[in-house]
Amino acid sequence: MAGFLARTGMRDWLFAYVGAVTVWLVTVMIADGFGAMQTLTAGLGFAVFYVLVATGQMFVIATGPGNIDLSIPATVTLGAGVAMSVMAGSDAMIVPGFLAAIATGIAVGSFNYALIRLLRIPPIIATLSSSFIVQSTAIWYGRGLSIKPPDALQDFTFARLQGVPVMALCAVVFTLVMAVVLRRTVYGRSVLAIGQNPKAAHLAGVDVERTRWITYTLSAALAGFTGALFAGFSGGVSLDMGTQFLLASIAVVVIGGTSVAGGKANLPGLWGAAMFLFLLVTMLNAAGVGSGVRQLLTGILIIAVITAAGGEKRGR
Amino acid sequence: MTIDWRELVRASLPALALTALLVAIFWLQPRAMSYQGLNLLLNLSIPIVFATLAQMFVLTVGDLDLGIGGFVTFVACVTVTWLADAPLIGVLILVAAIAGYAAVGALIELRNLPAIVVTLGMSFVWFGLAVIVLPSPGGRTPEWLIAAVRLRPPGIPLAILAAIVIGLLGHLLLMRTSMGVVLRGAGGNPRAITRAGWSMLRIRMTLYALAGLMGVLAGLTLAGITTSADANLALRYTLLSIAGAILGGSQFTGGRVSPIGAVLGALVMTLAASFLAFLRLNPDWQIGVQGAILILVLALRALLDRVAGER
Amino acid sequence: MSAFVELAGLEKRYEAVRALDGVDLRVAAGEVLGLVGHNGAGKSTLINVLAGTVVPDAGRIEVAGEDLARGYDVTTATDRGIRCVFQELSLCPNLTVAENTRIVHRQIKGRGWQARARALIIGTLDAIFPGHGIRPDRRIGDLSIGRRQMVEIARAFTETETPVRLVILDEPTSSLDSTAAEQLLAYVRRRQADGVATILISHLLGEILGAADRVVVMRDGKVVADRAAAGLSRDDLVGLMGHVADQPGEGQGRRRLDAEPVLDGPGPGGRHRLELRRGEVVGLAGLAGHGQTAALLDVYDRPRDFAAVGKLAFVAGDRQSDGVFPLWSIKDNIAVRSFSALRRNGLLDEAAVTGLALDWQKRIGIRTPDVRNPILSLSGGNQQKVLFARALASDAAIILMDDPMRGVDVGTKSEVYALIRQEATAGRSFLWYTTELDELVHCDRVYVFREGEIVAHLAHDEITERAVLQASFRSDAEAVA
Amino acid sequence: TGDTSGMRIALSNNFAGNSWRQAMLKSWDEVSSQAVADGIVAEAPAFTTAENQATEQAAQIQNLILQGFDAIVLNAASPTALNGAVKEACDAGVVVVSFDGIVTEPCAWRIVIDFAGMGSAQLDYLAEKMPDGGNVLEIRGLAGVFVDDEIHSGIVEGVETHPQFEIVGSVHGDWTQTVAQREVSGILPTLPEVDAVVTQGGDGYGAAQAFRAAGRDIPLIIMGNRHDELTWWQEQRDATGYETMSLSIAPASAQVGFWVAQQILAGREVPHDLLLPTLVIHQDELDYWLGQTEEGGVTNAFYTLEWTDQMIEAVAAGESVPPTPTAE
Ligand SMILES: Nc1ncnc2c1ncn2[C@@H]1O[C@H](COP(=O)(O)OP(=O)(O)OP(=O)(O)O)[C@@H](O)[C@H]1O
Ligand SMILES: Nc1ncnc2c1ncn2[C@@H]1O[C@H](COP(=O)(O)OP(=O)(O)OP(=O)(O)O)[C@@H](O)[C@H]1O
Ligand SMILES: [Mg+2]
Ligand SMILES: [Mg+2]
Repeated sequence: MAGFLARTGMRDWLFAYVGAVTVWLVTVMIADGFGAMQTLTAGLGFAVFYVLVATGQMFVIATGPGNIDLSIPATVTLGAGVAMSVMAGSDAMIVPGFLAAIATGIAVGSFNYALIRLLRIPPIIATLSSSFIVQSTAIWYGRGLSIKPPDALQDFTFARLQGVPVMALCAVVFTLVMAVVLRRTVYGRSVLAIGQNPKAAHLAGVDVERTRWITYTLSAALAGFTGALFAGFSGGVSLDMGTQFLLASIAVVVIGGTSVAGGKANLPGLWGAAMFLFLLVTMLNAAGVGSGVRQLLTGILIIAVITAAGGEKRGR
Repeated sequence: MTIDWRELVRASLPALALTALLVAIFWLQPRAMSYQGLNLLLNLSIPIVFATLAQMFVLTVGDLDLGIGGFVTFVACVTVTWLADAPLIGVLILVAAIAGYAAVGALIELRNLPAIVVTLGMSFVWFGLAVIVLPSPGGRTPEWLIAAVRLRPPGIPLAILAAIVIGLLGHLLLMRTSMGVVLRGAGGNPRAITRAGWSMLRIRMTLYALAGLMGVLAGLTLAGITTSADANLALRYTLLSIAGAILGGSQFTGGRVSPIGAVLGALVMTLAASFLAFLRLNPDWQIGVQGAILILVLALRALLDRVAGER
Repeated sequence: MSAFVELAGLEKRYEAVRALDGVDLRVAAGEVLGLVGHNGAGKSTLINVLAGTVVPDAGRIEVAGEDLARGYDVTTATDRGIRCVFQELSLCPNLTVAENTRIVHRQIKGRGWQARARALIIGTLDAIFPGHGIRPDRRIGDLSIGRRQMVEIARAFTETETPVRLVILDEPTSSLDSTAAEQLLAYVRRRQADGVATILISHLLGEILGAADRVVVMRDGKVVADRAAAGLSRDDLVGLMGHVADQPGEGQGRRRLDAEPVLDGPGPGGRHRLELRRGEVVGLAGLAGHGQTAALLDVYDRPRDFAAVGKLAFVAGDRQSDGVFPLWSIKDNIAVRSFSALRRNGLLDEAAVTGLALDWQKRIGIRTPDVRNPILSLSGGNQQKVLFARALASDAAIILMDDPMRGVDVGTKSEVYALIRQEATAGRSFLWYTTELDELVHCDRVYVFREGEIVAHLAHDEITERAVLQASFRSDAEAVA
Repeated sequence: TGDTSGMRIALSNNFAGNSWRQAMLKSWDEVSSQAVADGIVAEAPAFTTAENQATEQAAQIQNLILQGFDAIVLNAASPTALNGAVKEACDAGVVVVSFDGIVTEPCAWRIVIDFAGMGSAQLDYLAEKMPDGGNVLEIRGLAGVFVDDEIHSGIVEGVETHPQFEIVGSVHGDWTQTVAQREVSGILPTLPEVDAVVTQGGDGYGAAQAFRAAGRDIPLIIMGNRHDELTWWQEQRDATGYETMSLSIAPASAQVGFWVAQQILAGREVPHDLLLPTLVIHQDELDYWLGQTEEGGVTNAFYTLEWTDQMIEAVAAGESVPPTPTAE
């Protein structure tokens, strides 16, 4: 059993799901069995956004220690702003709007990569610095004004199939595709190789720089895309809409079982972790605890999940 | 002995950046070039210097501390409440907090956990505790502490004096003592350290406790300067301390740290923000330019590195 | 002679693998014990137990007559004067040479500790490797792997309060050139007089026979022979290790001046061109750390400058830092260089990956029950074989080898030599940096490096140990070419 | 009053990342550029910090002192944590006027908004609309911040006066519409029927979205003067006769700060604690105010020197302050 868990990588992400289910059960108990399914539905709706940004963050983190994308929140906001102004409330412009958001992300990602590569700035600082610039751009671009999304987009984000958000179904498909990209494409394997040992990867014929560029660009493009979708879901852009994704993107990735030491990533964990985080807050809200205690418990539970999952086994 | 240029340039970069910033500020605002001026410019750097050193101690074992901002906030909140009202309990809480930091280090080592996530979790814990200790902004820093940070030593502003003393002490402890070597070695190759019979558990706990101690000092001095606190006071110190430490030449791959560099890095981070205020930018771009300055300084480092590397 | 160390009935299992299967070993004071065995025989595991870094599942450990099996650990070992140079380096790359010395000596502390550490390590380095040229304030990470190994060896012989009684050297010479290796062996013999015992593990059997008083042979976790070195021959040892004796001495090199060049560019230093023809095996010789690795990397990173024809692959010698992907399985480590070629419809074909790995496991004899096991479960030599397999399995026409035989056992070596020859005949070209002079006979031509430059070019019939050494040291080396 | 044409006033702002702050900066820009053009002051630039942090703003204030400004108009990150820096400014002879986010340091002036009143007013309105009471969901702001605390205490007070209401759930929306939406979505399934939602400004639309996503009946949601909220309210009103109220502080309160500072510099005796009314929109005023509100922005007012003058007089005399000026 242990061997099976280890081999399939399930050992890494199982605990996120165990955590999510536990928290959910407690919530249902607190609410006297009230709204059990609706809670899950609401959670799935929000998990979509977490999972999307975390997917990009995960690829970045997997490229090795020190790699992290802090520009995600700013990119979400800018992407949302660009998309909404391109769409300008018209259903016909939805696709161009999304493309514009993705293009914005690609630009930000390339800029991040250029800072890291050309100026050799540690990624954490490079993306932090660029996030300030992107944030300024978003302010300058949007002037803090909120533009409404097209109706069709809004309807899509609220659509349900058998009580499951359609958006979540699409995102699950996306996750599956990305899982294949990670395991079965040369790009995905290159990410994992670089994450373990960039020098060895280079000597083993991996195009290290191209892989890193794609990775940072992927992360930012997903952030831009998520921004556009999120603006549809929340009925418009606001300058602070990205902020919540900073800690969330990192927490979802790591609770989901991706190693911050690099070289290891897994996608199923993202959903478990995203649901865990959402349901955790719900549970504490439902229990009606004060904000101090809520934060305290959030912290303790995050540590508990990660401790239960245990660290990586040391090599010999 | 010949001079290692590469190392020299690396080490002197934060100092160069600091000098450049100071010159630019003096040029924009000659008034800053006085005792009072320097004092105003730099007195908020004292807690940042401590926080950056805390971050550096954690970086020493190759970990990253995302909780230091929350911790400093928590300490400040305790300072304006318990330490002011019941000093004995206040001191006990602070000592327990340092022990808490060491315990986090122990947990990370024993369970082989990624520090970045554990400290991320701890940032919620510290923030939550801060809100519990001080639910709404207020409190009053003990007078002795306020007086201490308002000290005007003759000739040299307190912030500069403090920076020098802290930097030198840190340097002695980590770079010069025989114990410091073991602590840094643990970041470079933990296996070699264990094979030499040292306990990684004790090493990690020591470094985390040192980080906790620095965090406490940061919280105390911060509370001294602000005279009262709130639960969101210093959350930003997390990123600030990381940026300062990296700017000062520390690296994420363990064991390569520099206490003096960290102090200088913290000063640069403090001054960079001030410098912007002197520039009178359009508010839209004030935030962006902070990013640009960070990029500039680090790019300079990369450039100097490359030049030095070609020697 | 009374035994200084006595080990009995040691057992250690790693899941299905019996790394130690009831091993007895005794070492007398002042004795030089040679320990040999194929890759994965259990040598490193055995000495790890003795050094206190691996806890055996069962067995008795006695040091200087004291029964210590329970709670035996690193401190117990060092307190009794047992030192170990591990197969994989255990220095802290971020610390200086002197600081790394401090790490193993608790007594070096207090005022002036730095000066003492510096003096201690430099004194020992001078004693073992005269003319080493290592400064005590250099950071380990900035040293070449050969120099690092010197530092680590010297560190093991440094003495503070507890006298050194036994030094364990696990393949100490794998990254040393022959000069340094001889210096080390001479030093070991000198220290015998002070009663310092040595356990020497090496795959260079000549070294073992020359230095050891007694030889212990291990096979599959068991000791299969324990003989006095006198009277043993190389063939005897090879036989005891379980291989068919086979003299590597005969190189079958031919000149291939007629084949078209696949690599041609200015060699480092500019005095000689670096040339490689199709089907040729060209050696890069010289003392370790004289720019051979750098030359290989130059070619690898800028193939266009060398007019390279065809793809390149690299076999790393420093497997820890340049070769292995520690989180991956053996099969992925073999296949990584060929991932692009193993695609079907754009996706990696897992069956093809496994097929490739199994094929090469067989061809190159990687000892593992399952290629899906993690790479780190392999012994050092077997990991090195994986790196070979990675390059040979690829579509590369030119293979660059950075002293790739570090830690590979004799049996495998001769297999690999044959493999290289076979591949060369099939049209592949090899650029081969080696620190082992014996290996140069397998080359068609040799470039000798000194101080980062090519100083000599030896054609096949000019390749002799003497000529290479002469070029490595003499300042007017060009005359040889 | 005296001449201030050579004097310099700075705006110290701690946060720019939402529409309210953007409108505030714009209001400041309007009043200050006009005043500079009219020769009332020499200059009046705005300074903003990157992150909503007291430590950064304290450093900024110290800088402004260094730059020799005569007055600093301050929207503070914390009512207490800036006291050290504010004291320093006062000691250096700089006039400090705080508004919206005020500071407790006695030497500074405060343009106080009755935040607690904003909380209790919501319950008063609910009591009027639903005399039988009902279940209330509370959306709070950012934990540990004083405005959040004040409004919350007002709401608690309101529930005490109108005990027919019960707060069945409370979440922190961090004054961010998307966070509010997320938190409400999470807690909603665990709650019984919700009859009303009380807010702190700007979270109403997010709450409405959350109810929509959950497929629940939309309760009475108190709005916070954002364009999207008002538009939604208008649509609901036109469709179903939906009734609610909306209230918030006008971003132009920065203009009051400017005029107060200017008056103090001109030598006028001004009480240290001034009052600013909240901008309340009732059902019948909706169309007017929505028409005044910039697309995607926040409902705003325009405060003149005259209005400020009246307000100072009223406060000094202990009378009630004039209402928020309307455009005409
Ligand atoms: N940590 C471990 N996990 C799993 N298997 C291991 C581990 N360490 C050693 N082994 C296995 O134990 C056996 C003995 O390994 P050991 O390293 O002692 O061999 P060795 O004789 O030193 O070989 P080499 O000459 O290649 O260094 C090998 O089969 C190896 O795969
Ligand atoms: N400890 C040291 N002190 C002084 N110089 C050093 C030291 N270590 C390395 N060097 C410099 O580095 C040069 C060679 O090292 P380098 O690692 O580049 O060679 P290499 O061919 O890559 O080594 P190897 O063949 O062992 O892999 C020397 O010529 C010397 O100038
Ligand atoms: Mg071995
Ligand atoms: Mg080298």
